[in-house]
Order: sequence, then C-alpha cells, then structure tokens
Amino acid sequence: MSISQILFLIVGAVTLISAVLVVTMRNLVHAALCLIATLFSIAVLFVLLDAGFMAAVQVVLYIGAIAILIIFAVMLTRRVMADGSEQTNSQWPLGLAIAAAALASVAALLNAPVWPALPSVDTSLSISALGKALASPDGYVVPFQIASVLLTVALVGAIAVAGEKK
Amino acid sequence: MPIETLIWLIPVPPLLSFFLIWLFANRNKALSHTIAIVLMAISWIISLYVFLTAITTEHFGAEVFGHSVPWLPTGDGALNMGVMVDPLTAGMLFFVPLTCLLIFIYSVGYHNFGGRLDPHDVHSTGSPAHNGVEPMYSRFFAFLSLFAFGMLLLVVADNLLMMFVGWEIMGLCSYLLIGFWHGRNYDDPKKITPRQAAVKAFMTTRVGDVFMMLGIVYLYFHTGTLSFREILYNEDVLHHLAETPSYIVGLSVAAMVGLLLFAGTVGKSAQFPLHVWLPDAMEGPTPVSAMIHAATMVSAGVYAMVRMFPLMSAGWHHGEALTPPMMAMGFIGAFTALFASTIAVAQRDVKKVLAYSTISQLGYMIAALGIGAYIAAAFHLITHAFFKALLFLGSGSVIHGVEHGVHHTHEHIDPQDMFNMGALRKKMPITFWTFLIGGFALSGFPFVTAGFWSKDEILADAFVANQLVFWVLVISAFLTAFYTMRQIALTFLGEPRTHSAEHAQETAWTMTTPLVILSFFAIFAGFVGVPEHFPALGELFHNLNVNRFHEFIGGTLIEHPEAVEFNVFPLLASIVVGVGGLTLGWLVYGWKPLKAGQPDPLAKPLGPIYTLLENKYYFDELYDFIFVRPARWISEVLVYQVMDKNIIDGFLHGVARVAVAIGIFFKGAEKVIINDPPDRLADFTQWLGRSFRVIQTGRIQSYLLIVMLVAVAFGGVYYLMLSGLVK
Amino acid sequence: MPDFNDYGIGNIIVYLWKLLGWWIGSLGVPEPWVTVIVTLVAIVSLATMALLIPIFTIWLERKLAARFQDRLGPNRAGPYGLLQSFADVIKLLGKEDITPTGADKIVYNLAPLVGVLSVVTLWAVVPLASTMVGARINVGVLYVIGISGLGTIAIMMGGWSSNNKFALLGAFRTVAQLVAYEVPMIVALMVPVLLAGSMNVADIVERQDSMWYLWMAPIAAALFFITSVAEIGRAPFDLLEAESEIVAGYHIEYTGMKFGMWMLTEFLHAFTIAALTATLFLGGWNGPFAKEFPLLGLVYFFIKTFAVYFVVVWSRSTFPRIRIDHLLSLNWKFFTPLALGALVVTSLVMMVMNEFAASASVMARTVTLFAANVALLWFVFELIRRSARQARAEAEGGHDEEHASHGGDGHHDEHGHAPASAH
Amino acid sequence: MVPLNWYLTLAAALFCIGLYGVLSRRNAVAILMGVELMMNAVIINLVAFWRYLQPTNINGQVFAVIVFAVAAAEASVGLALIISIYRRRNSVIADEMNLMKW
Amino acid sequence: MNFVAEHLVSLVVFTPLIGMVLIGLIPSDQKSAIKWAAFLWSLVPAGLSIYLWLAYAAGGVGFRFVEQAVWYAPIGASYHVGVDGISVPMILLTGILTPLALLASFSIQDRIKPYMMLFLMLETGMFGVFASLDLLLFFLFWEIGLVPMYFLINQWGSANRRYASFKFFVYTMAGSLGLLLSIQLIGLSTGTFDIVRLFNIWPGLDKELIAGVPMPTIKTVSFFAFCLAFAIKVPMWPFHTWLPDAHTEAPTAGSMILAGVLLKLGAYGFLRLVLPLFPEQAAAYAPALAFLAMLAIVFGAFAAFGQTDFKRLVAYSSVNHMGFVVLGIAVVARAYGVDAEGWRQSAAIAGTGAVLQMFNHGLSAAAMFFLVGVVYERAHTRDLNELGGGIWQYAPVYGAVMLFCSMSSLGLPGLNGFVSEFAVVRGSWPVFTTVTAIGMLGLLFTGAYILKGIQKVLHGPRNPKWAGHGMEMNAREIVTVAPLMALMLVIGVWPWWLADVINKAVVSLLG
Repeated sequence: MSISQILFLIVGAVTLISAVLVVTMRNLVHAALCLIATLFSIAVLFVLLDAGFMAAVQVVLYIGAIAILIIFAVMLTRRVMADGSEQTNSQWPLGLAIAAAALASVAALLNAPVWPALPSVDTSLSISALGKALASPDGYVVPFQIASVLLTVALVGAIAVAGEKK
Repeated sequence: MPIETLIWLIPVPPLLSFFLIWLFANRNKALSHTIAIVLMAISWIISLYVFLTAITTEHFGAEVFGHSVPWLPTGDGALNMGVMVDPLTAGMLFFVPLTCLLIFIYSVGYHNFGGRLDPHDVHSTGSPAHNGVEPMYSRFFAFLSLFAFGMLLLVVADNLLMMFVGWEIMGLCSYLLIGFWHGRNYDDPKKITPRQAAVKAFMTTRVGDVFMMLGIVYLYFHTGTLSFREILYNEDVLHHLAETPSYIVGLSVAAMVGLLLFAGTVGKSAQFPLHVWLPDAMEGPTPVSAMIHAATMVSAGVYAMVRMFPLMSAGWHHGEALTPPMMAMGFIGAFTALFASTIAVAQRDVKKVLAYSTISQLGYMIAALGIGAYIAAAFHLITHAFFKALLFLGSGSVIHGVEHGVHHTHEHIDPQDMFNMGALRKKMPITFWTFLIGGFALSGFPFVTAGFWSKDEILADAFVANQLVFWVLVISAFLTAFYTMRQIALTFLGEPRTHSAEHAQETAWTMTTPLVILSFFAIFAGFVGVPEHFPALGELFHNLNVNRFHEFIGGTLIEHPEAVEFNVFPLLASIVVGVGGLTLGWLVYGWKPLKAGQPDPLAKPLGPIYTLLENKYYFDELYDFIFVRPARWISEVLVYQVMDKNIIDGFLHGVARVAVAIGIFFKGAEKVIINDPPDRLADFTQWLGRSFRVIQTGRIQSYLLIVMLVAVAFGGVYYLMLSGLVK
Repeated sequence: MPDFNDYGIGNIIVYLWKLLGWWIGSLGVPEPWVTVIVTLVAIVSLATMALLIPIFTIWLERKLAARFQDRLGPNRAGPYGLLQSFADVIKLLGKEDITPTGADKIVYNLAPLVGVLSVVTLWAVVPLASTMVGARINVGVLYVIGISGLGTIAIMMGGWSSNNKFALLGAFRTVAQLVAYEVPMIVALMVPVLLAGSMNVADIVERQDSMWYLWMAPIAAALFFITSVAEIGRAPFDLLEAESEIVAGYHIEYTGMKFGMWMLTEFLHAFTIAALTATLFLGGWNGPFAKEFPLLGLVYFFIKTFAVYFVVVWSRSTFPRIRIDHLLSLNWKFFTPLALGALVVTSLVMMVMNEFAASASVMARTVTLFAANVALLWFVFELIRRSARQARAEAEGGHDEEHASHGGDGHHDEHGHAPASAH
Repeated sequence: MVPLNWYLTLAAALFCIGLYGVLSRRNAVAILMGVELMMNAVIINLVAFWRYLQPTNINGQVFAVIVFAVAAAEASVGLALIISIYRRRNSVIADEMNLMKW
Repeated sequence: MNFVAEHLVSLVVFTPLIGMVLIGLIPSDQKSAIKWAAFLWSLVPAGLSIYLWLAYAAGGVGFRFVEQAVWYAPIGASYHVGVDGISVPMILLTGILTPLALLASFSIQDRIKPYMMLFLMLETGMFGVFASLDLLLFFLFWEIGLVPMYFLINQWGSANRRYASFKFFVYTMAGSLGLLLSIQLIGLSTGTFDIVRLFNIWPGLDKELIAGVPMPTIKTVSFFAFCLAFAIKVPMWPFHTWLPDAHTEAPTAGSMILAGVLLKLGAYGFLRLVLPLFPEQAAAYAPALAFLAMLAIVFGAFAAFGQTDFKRLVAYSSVNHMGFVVLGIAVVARAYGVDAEGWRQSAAIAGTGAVLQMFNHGLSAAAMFFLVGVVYERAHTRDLNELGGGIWQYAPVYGAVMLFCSMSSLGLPGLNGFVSEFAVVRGSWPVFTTVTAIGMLGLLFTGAYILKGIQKVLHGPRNPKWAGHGMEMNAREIVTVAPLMALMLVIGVWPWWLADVINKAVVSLLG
C-alpha cells in the first residue's frame, strides 16, 4: 500500500464522511461547512490526479464563491428553519433506498470491467494546453464562449429574479 | 517622360479639375476658376508639346504614338482602351485645347467675376444673374472642365469605344450646360426654356448615338477590334469589310457600319434632319455655345467622320462611284449647308444666326468628306473652329455689353436681338474689329482670311468630284457671306436703335484677350493649307515651308490623296460669292442703316418665305407632332394603362378572384366534413387528461424520485443483461 | 553530506536545510519519510516566521499611526516601546476565554483558526528568494485567490456563530465586500500572469528581473493593491469591523487569545498582501546580485514589502472610511470595468507586439504598455467626468453645492459616483 | 498507485449521497447542496477519466471546466430563486412549493 | 484563422442570422441601439464577402470555397455551398448593399426591431441562394428570401402596401411552386440534388421515368417550370406587373434591396440552373426569351417614361434594365454549343455583360431608390407633378448625387451602366440582330425617362413649396450613397477587375 493510496484513502474518507454530514446535519450552517470540507478534499483529490488547475479552480469557484453563496443564503433564510426542526421530508426512506440502490448498481457495474492502469506521462504542461484548447478556433472556443454567455445570462437572471421589485 | 504617358496625361487635368471643383472648391469662386484654367493650361501645354513632337517626326503617320491597356474581357480575348496620336489627332490637339483654354479665360469675364454677388441672386440660383457675378460660378467651371475632358478624351482615343465615351460625356455636359440656367422661365410660353432645350439636345443627339453604338457593335463583331489603327490602317480589314455583305441587301458591312456611324454624326453635328437641337442650344451661356459649336462637340461629329473616312470610303478610289455612306454624306451635307444658311438669313437673334451658320459650315465639311475631299474637310474643320469660336465669343461680348446697357437703362428688351443693337463699333471697338475678322473669315474673304483657303479647297474638290454638290455649296457660300454682313451691319454699324445699345460698353480684358488671339488664328491659320499649285502664293508659302498641312494630314491615310490640280473656275467662284455676298449684305443693311423699330428689309420682298425661314421651316412643330406626342401617348396610355394595368393586371386579378371563390367553397365544405370528427377526438383526449392529472403533485422532489426510480430500474435491467442473467 | 562551497554564504539557509535532510537520512530513516520530515520542518519554520512578523508589524503600525496623528505612540515597554507587542500578548493570554451562550461552539472556536490558516498558507507560494520558495505550484496565483476565499469563510463563521446581530451584520458586510472585491482583484492578477505567461508566482518574479510589472501594468498594480486592501478590510475599507457602526463587527464577542488570533490574522494578512504586491509587481526578491546571493534577495524582498506595508498603514491612518453603497458602486462601476479594460488593453498590446514587433526590447514593450495604460486611464476618467457632469446636472437644485462639486471631479474614486449613487 | 475504479466508486458514492440529499431534504438550500455534491462527483469522474485514459488529450479538463461554469450558473440562479421565493412566501420548504400541481 | 478560411462561405451566409438573434436580445425601446447594432453587425458579413471576393479573385476558376456535408441522406440532399465567378460578385453586391440599406432605414421609427431582424434574415436568404450548390438548399434559401420581404412591404410600406405585398408574395410563390415540383422531379430521376453533379448527369439523362412520357417532354416541362419561376422573379415581360407595385409600396431600404439584389436572384437562377441543366431546351427557346427581353426593354422604358410617380418610374427602369440581363442570358443560351463564326465569343461577351449588368443595376437602382426615398421623406410625395421641380436650388448636394446616379442608370459611358449595356448589345447583335435593333429604342427612351425624372425633380425655378423642408441630404444619407457612387465610377472607368472574374466563369459555363 503506497503513500499515494494511503493519501487517497484518507482524503476519500474525509470526502465521504463530510458529504454524509452535509446531507444529514440538522443545522444547515454546519451542513454548509461540511460541504466546504467536502469540496476542499475533492480539490485535494484533483491534486492527487495531477490536475492542479482543477484543484485551484475548485477552491476558487466552489469554496470562494458557491459555498459562500450557500452559507449566505442559509443565513438569510435562517429564521424559518429553526435549527431543531425536522430537516427531512416524508419520502426520505424511499430516497435513501433509491440512492443505495443506485450506488449498489453503479458499484456493481464498476467492478465488472478491467480498468487501465495510471499512465505515467508528464502533465505539467496541461495548463497551457488547456488554455490553448479553450481559446483556439480549432479547439473549444465556441463551447467556451457559450459557457461564458451562460454565466452572463445566469448573472443577469439571478439579479433579475432576486432583485428587490420596487 | 515617354510621349505615350504624356498623351495619357492630356485629358487628365480637366477631369481632375472637375472633381476638385466639384468636391472641394465649390464654395470658392476664385479658387474654382484658378483650378480650371491652370489645369486646362497644363493639358494645353502637354498637347502643344505632343503636337510639336508630331510635326517634327519623319514619316509621321506611317508610325504613330500609341499605347493601350486591356479594358473589358471578351471571352478569350480582351477589348483594349488606349490613346493614339496620328497626324489628324495632332492637328486636333493643336486647336482644341487652345480654344478650350481661351474659352475658360473668357468665361471668367463673362460671368462678371469680381462683381459682387447680387443679393437677389443668392437664392435664385438656376437663372442667370440679374447683375453681378454668376451664383453658380463654380458649377459652371466644373461642367466646362468635364466638357474639355470629354473632348480631349475623344481626340486622343485610339479606338471607337473610347471615342464614344468622350462623345457621350460631351453629350452629358452639353445637356448640363445648355440647361445651366435650368430655373429660367420666359414670359412667352412658346419660347423654349433652357431646361427643355437641354432635354431636346440630349435626346436628339441620343437618337444618333444609339445608331452609332450599333455601328460600333457591328464593326466590332466583324473586326474583333475597335482600334483605329487596326481597322483603318489595314488594307485587308477594310477590304474584308467592303466585301462582306451585311444584313441589308446591297449594302456591304463597311457601308452599313458607315451609315450607322454617320447617323451618330448627324445627331452630334446637327445635320439635317437632326439639326433642330442646335439653335435651341443657344439657351446656354455664350461660352458654352462657343464651346459646343466651335471647339468641341459639333466638330467632334465631323472629326469622327474624318477619322472614319477610310471605312466610309472603303473600296472607293478617286474617280469611281461614291460608296453609299459617302453619297449620304455628300448630299446631306450639301443640303444642310444650303438649308441652314437660308434659315440664318432670317434670324434676329445674334447667336441663332451663328448657330445656323455653324450648321451650314458643318454641312460643308460633311459634304467635303462625302466627295472624298478628306484633307479639305479636316482643314476647314480647324479654320472653322477658330473663326467660329471667335464669332461666338464676339457675339457673347456684344450681348454682354448690351446687357450692361440694359441694366443701366432698365429697358425691357431682348439683349440678344440684333434689331436692338447698332453702332456698337464705337462703344466696343475691340469686339468690333475681331468680330469683323471672324465674319470675313466665315464668309471667305479672299486671300487674307483662313476661311477663304479652306472653303476654296472644298469648292475646288467639289468642282472636280460632283457638280451638283459644288453648286449647292457655292450658293450657300454666297448666303453665308450675305448674312454675315447683315449681322455685322445690324450689330455694329448704323446708329443705336435702343438706349441700351447707347449705353453698351467694352467688356473686360478677360473677354477681349481671347478674341484677339483667336482673330490672329482666324487670319493666319489659313496659310498652312495654301495649295502648292496656287499661282504665286503657293510657291511663296512653299518656299517659306508653311503650307505643309496637306502632306502632314495626308499621312493619316494609307495612300496619300494627291491634291487636285489647280483650276481657276472654282477659285473665281469662291471669290465672287464671298465678296459678292458681303457687298450685297452691305448694300441691304449697311448702306442706309435701319431705324429703331424698322422691320427687316428682307421681310417685304421675300414675303411668306421670310416667315417660313423665320420659323425654321416649322421643323420643331413637325417633330413635335410626329414623334413627341405619339411617344407620350404610347408610354402613358398604351403601354402603362392599357397593357400593364388593364390587360396583364386584369388577367391576374381574374385569376385571384377565381381562387378566392374556390377557397370560400372549400371553407364551407371543410367545416362539415373535416372539422367535427377531430373535435370529438379532442374531447376524449381532454377527458383522459382530466382523469390522469392527479399524479402531478407539483413537488419537485417527488418528480425526481420517480425519475430516479426509473433510472435505477433501467440500471438494474442493464446490469442483468450485462451479466447475462437475462437473455 | 552536502558541500558548503556548492552553496556559499549567499545560500546558507538552503545549505542548512539540506544538511538537516542529510543528517536525518544518516539516522537511517527511509527516503520518502525523510522528505516528509524535511518538508514539515520547512513548513513549520516558514509558518513560524510568518507568525512572528506581526509582533513587529503591530508595533511598527502603532508607531506609524501615532506619528501620522502627531502622537508618540508606544514608548514605555522597552526601547521605543519595542516590547509593547509582547506585553499585549501576555495581557491577552491573561484574559478570560468566553464562549457566549447561544453561540455555535464548534464553529465559534473553529473560525479564528481558519482565519489564521487562511493567511499563513498564503506564504507557501511567496518566493522569499531565488532559492527559497515554499512551493512552486504552477497555479500559484489561483492558489492565492482560493485561499483568500477561505479567509472570507472564516470571518463569516466567526460572525455567524457569535449569535450577535452586530457580528452577523459584520459577516454580511464581509460577504458583500469581499466577494465583490475578489472580482477586480482576480482580473487584475491576470495581467501579470499574462505578462509572465505563467501562473507560477516564482516564475512571475523571475520574469521581472529586467523590468518590474509595476511599470508595465500600473493600472493592474494599483487595482490589485487597492482591492487587496479591501480584502483585508483595512481602512478605508474597514466596514466589517467599523467601530462606530457595528461595534467591532464579526469579532465583537471574541476575547483573549481568540481575539488575539483575529488580530494576528488581520495584521499578518496586511503584511501578506504587501508581500504579494511586492512579489507580483515590484519584482519580489529581484535586485542587484540577488541571483548570486539569494540572502540578498531576501533582504530586497523585505525592503519592498515594508515599503508597500508603509503605504497600507499610511492610507489606513489618512483616509476616511467610505460608505457601504459607495464601496460597492465603486467596485462594480469603476474597478471591475477598469480591471477588464486593463486586461484587454494589455493582451491586445502584447498580441500586436508579438505579431509585428516580436523582437521589441523589454524597454520598448514597457513604454508601449505604460502608454496604453495611461491612455485607458484617461479614457475612463473622461467617461466618469461625463457621467458625473450629468449626475450633477440632475442633482442641481435641492442638493447643496458640496455634493455637486464632488460630482465634478471624476478622478477622485469615491466621489466619481457620489451623485449617481448617493442621490 | 491508485486504481481508477477507486475514484469512480468514490464519485459514485458522492453522487448517491448528493442524490439522497436532493431527494430527502426539506430545505431548498440543502437540496441545492446535494446538487453541488452530485456535480462534484461528475467532475471527479471527468478528471479521473482524463488522467487515466487520455492524459495527453486535454478534452477531459475542458469538459470539467465547462461543468464548473454550469455549476456556478446553476448555484447562482438556484439561490436567487430560493431568495425570491423566500421573499414572497417567507418559506424555503420544498414541499410547500407546489403551485405547479394540477 | 484557418477556421474562417475553411468555412468562409458558410460564415458569410449565416452571420446575418446570428446578428438577427443578437438583435432579438435588445429590448425594443432601445431604438438607436438596435439600429446601430444591426448596422455594425451587417458590416461583418460585408467584410467577409469582400474578403471572399478578394480571395476568389486572387486566382482560380470554377467552384471554390466549397463546403459539403450530408444534410438529409435518404433523399440525397446535402448542405453544399460554394462560389464561382458568377455568384461571387452577387455575394459581394449583397454584402455591400445590405449595410447601406440598413443605414438608409435609420429614419424608420416604427417597430424598428422586427424590421432590422427581418432585414438580416433577408440577407441570409439572398446569400444562401447565391452560395448554395444543392437544389433543395437553393429552394430553401429562395423561399427564406421571400418571406421577410413580404413582411417588410406589408408592414412598413406606404399607402397601398397590402395589395402590393400580397401580389408580390402570391406571384412569386406561384412561380416557385413549379420550381419545387421540377426540383423534386430532377431529384427523383437522378437521386441527387447536388447541382454540380447534376450538371453532368441531368442533361444527358434519358430513361423511362413516368410511364409513357418521353424524357424530352419531361425535361421541357421542368425547363418551363424553372423558367417561369425565374422569369417572374427577374421579372420578365409580361410577368413584371408585381414589380412596380412592390417597389413603389416598399420602404426605401426595401426597394433598395428588392431592386438591388432580389431581382438578381431570378437572373442568377437562369445562369446557374437553367442554362447548364437544360442546354437544348434553352437553345431552342432562346429566341422567345430574347423577344420577351426586347419587349421588357422597350415597354419598360416606355412605361417608365409614362409615369408620374417618381418611384414607379425608377421601378419600371428596373424592368428596362433587367431586360438587358435577360437578353444577354438569351444570347448565352442560344449560342450554347453552337460554334458559328464569332458566336461563342459573342455569347461570352453577352454573358459577361449580363452578370455585369446585374451588378451595375444593383448599384444604380439601389442608389436611385434611395434618392427617391430621400425626397419622399422630406416632401411626403412622390408625384412628379406635385414635386414640380426646383429642388436643386435647395439641395445642391442632392442634385449632384442624383445627377450622378441617374447618369449611371442612363448608361452614360464612363459610368458602370454603359459597360454592361455595351457588352450585352455587342453580344446580342450578331445573334439576335433585329431584336437588338428594336431594343435600341428602349435605350433611347431610357434617356427620355431619366431626363424626365431629373427635369421634374431638380430643374425648374426655385420652388417655394419646398422652402424650409430641409430638402438637402444629411451626412448619414451622403455616407449611404457615397460607396455606391464610388463603385459606379470605378466600374465605369476600369471594369476589368470585376469583369475578368465573371468572364472566366461565363467562358467555363459555355464549356
């Protein structure tokens, strides 16, 4: 069992545990904090996968923006959800069952085939490659542009939806 | 700089000045005329240089200056545009730019440059200035420059198409310039206004132009080129053209092309029957009249004929029967000469007289060509350009002087009517003397004037070639001399018949200088063409090596036409008619001058003929009846109302109505047959929906739950299949 | 055993580190663990250094602030009151450590730790000298941004968990302000990245050996500095702890060493952004002979850092606090577009020069870029002046002359929008 | 070295946890958190596949980046919706938002 | 960049569509924003088309910049676009005219947003027709170009617009029905819609298609279907009556595009489809075509001369000018395969002249309609007698511009119109001598109606009626018309650059 495997197991454990906490905790702020923990550990996973950029983006985007937004939302809507109140709806056992079933089936599917081993290649240049791929007309500039447009639209939409109607 | 480039450069400056004035200088009068005159002078100098180079070149004509570039792709080949200078062109280059330049300078004075802008004129642009400077001064010079460009382009062109381009551009400019005072209206509704005159001129010439275009096209089809050198200086081509029969039986291609081209000239040079536009063109400012009727446009028509002479005379040799085009030219020309000079006798308007005299002089040239007097025609073309320009500018100066008087005395008289003048000799001496010279040149005063030599040469050739033409020309020469003297006498001699005439005054130096220069040429331009066999003088000038015109221009043709041997009869004839006409005129008008309000002494003796002449044989009315009205009727009533509106559209509307009727029927039918069953179906569907809608809880999570149930179920099934448990 | 001559006096620290590694290795520890241990040592030493700096900077800041306010400042404890900070630390340690009832214990206690963490970890990518770099991450810049996001979370945790409305208000303001100011900061950071062609902080520093990016991208430098001052919530952007409005903002409930930690965080953060500015725009450790003697580079680095830090303190003790709406409109209406503009202009100029003047010298590039920046700035100020005029024209009448006059001069940031946002 | 299916399994687990959250939480914000978890699971898969199957070809990361963008958009809009719903109905309970039922 | 280079034609065709979508995102009350956005965006396809022109003229003949992709395999339809020497000038024309038309419609206030969107859609339609090398695609774009024009006339037109738009729409639809049918027929019998391939397959095709009907009959029938569609669009006499109404009622910019480009679609259809696909039939019926063309020339000129409505006059001038185009096409058709002495060259010249005439008429007609619009906006009347002349005094610039454009439309040598007319006449003279000779009458009356227009609008004493109407053109309008004038002059003085490309294509068309 190599260091990398140990690292993976640790990080993976953190991820899963915090994730479970996210969906179970009664106190939403705690849940949000656990979410942050999950996200952070996922970033670490990315590092393990030599995807430093992904890790950074994960931290910047999810922790720096999304998580904060969520916490913010939680705080804004805090009054209605008294911490002690019931957090799961009537159909939660069904949901649990389904989730479990899904997990089971997927896991079963995953174990079936033989997966390729980790190819040992130099991925240090992946960032510049990524940049080129995103910016060149022969690459993914169009999807990239569309994504940016999507973001803009989302921004405008969010303001339009949540903005005070005067 | 190689001579070819220079030739390209000759037409450019006027074009440049047109654009400069149009785009930039249109608010600044001084700048406008400076640009125009300077650039015109430049192209004059260039062409002078080219001319000198040409006459100092040995065997010029056999080889010429020329250069061309591909212009329009034609299938596998290409149509070239280019410039060329051969002896004929050189001759044109000698006088055209010079005359243009002089006219430019003249215009400065004519439009009272320097005079203040009459406040009354500021807003009434489009009609002549009441007093003071012309409000549309810059526009005038722009048009004038474009006009000069057109003429020079036509002169240096080395092919018919480019010549046609210049030709049409001049047509446009004459339209613009004749209609220059487009806002002008006359109290007398019958009197033609400038704008109508402009349209008339353009359309009449265009009639000729479309024929000419056909001629070009036809020629191009048969020769595969339009270059003058390749067609006219090429025995084989000419021979081929002369031999090939055309669409019309009995005419060779050469003949048909020649006739078509000649039609163009008939329009442009105002030959009968398309002469009607030229007198009305006098509505334009006088410099324009000089420009159109002396230097440029009308002579362009003759120039084209001179240029195309080898084609016209393809298959003709001296002494043989004339080719159809030549015959047409000979007779139409001669007839026009006579016919126009008769009208000129009875005109009151100083410019109209000159206009008709122009027509008749052009008739001279055409007739000369018709009888094969190639060189004589070219010669007369040049001399005529000089003295006719002189005369027009002189008349302009006269009118200007009288107008000044009119402004001074506030009389309501027509300043162009000769019967309102008289005794201007004392008021405007320079104008008088120059006009006198011009007049004598026009009437061919023996030995001293240029007109005499050219006209004499034509008569001499005509005498040999065709007696009928000869006699017609002689008579018209006599009439010419007569009405010239009449004009001079009425204008300058006797005593003033109006106060305006009394208060007339000499015009500015800008106007008189050109007169002086032109009158110089009106005298001396003749001596270059003195026949060598002419007694005494011929020898003299030959030793002086002056009269080389004959051989020089002759170089344009493949085989030089040798001059006719000297014959005393036509000489005497021309002397007699020239002097006699002048004397008769003086006897009638100069001996005892007319009093104010006294009618034309000719009126009584001639009687109805006089009115006939005065009304120009009623040609305008005739054409109006034959062509203009029917055209209007056809276009307004027949084609538009009847054909388009009633017949075609009527048919369409009929179709539309039928379609609508059918539609209405089906509408009814469909309602019963097709509509109802679907309605039942719709009700059923509605019921179905109503009974199933309860599963729509509206809770996102329950929906998602169902989705996932299905998904997982599928996942399970898929797994089972994968692991082979289910077949 | 590493040879001292390979390193020389200029590189002695690295030598010592290698020596340690060799020594542990000689104890028979297996290779991978040696690296782990050595790395840990390095981390600990670096963090310790980082944590010790505030002890000095606090004193320095109090001294400077005092001078600005024409006071003497701390002068009792030790020479020039140098020991003042230690005294404070001891006092803080002596205080009772309260956790308010109704507070969320875990979060409440976790928050200061996260805060400190968020700042200390920044030092991992700051290159102290050519040979002394915590971690050469090839996305260092992004790392910096991400970590600063962590700081935000810490403040929010603290503010929320204290169960105190002032604290919560502070937390809200934090979100509003910090999240907003991250936007122009990131964009401004992209400019040096663009110029250096790398996100690795160490590379960025090395690319500046011939020319500081301050000259190539003045606008970006200014923006980064200002926005990061806003990020650390210093005056004039200290709205998260505005004493006069929300008594002490997010750390109102904290006492004792927990408060100390917050304080530490704040001061260290201030110093850190000074360090980052120095690194990204002032050429970091670059300087004469810095390559040959990395120790010298360390000196240069600290000199530059303190210079920037001085500016921070200066602005803190001279500028008035700005209103929250001004703060936001300033960010969204001025900084963000300006940052974008700077980015676009820079990239355009770079592109054009690479296209047509690939061989242009660094000097030429610098001049061009500087000129472009100036032009952009002039353009933007023109626009602002226009809008301000209009706003004033609308504000005329009813409003006193003062606002209008403020509306007039567009180039004074917060005033540029005063009429627009205030009225 | 870590075999690929560890990552995949982890991702799957994460996904299912998120799914559970989405299915069973009452609070809309919490549901949103679940969604975020699921998204992350997807991203993990993408990156893992990229690293294991085609490390030289950058497409995997490109996809991941675009998924990031989508996630950001989704979160912002979702939260905005929640806030506005809260403003109007003073509640963020998913079950109570059933206006769209028959 | 190679992305652009590879998909140049598609980009040209579809950029206006993108622009339309973008315009759709702007709120309707942002009038000036919409106008500017539309105008600036339309510069993109313009630039692209100019780039395409330069790239094509740089060398090579035949179809280039070809892009092919399977569109709907089962019926053998493919997305196949490309340009040759005939279509590329048309694309250039469209690309240049549209921005100017948009600029000309800045004065429109009412529902500017749908207006601009329709206009951009129209542009895509026109580009598409010129670029498509697949019959179905061709038909698709053909119809796409039709619909927006209908709405433009119907919604933004003047008094009698409903009638005019309906007439236009139904008339053209009637034509295109037959077109569609015979396209189906061809596709059915050959199994492909690919024009380039059909050039080789269809003319020689001879198989039992419909029981008992011989192939020549089928070909002739579909030939007539094609001809009808295109003849209506050109329009050829006697199918021309929709044109004066449509032009007269359409908004200024609408008429500009309608006369400038849409009419060319018909003539282009003749050149692109009819001649190569039905050489024998075309050769057989060419004299009739020429005769109709002659009628169009003469009657068009007469009718124009007979108008009192300025815009209608210009509209009929289109009939007159397009007559020359058809005449040229007829010559090409007649001389197809015939190698009588000099005919082939005549055909080449005539064809070149025809395409050149299409381009030139695009310029001059657009300019004339624009100028009519300028007067109409200010005087609110188009009736020549009401106008009563005397406008030159108020608007010298307008006068100069109008003179210039009129002369170009009159075919003054030195301006563009003459070159093409001369080429057509030159080509048709030896082939259809009598027809050409009679057609000259039309040429004569061209001068008549042009001068009538000038005299009734510009000339005459200062007209107090228009005092204070601000008759003079403003800067925007000058900018609008200036490029057209420049092109007129350039082509008139130096047609080679344009004609050479066309000529090559026509020669290759003659085979």
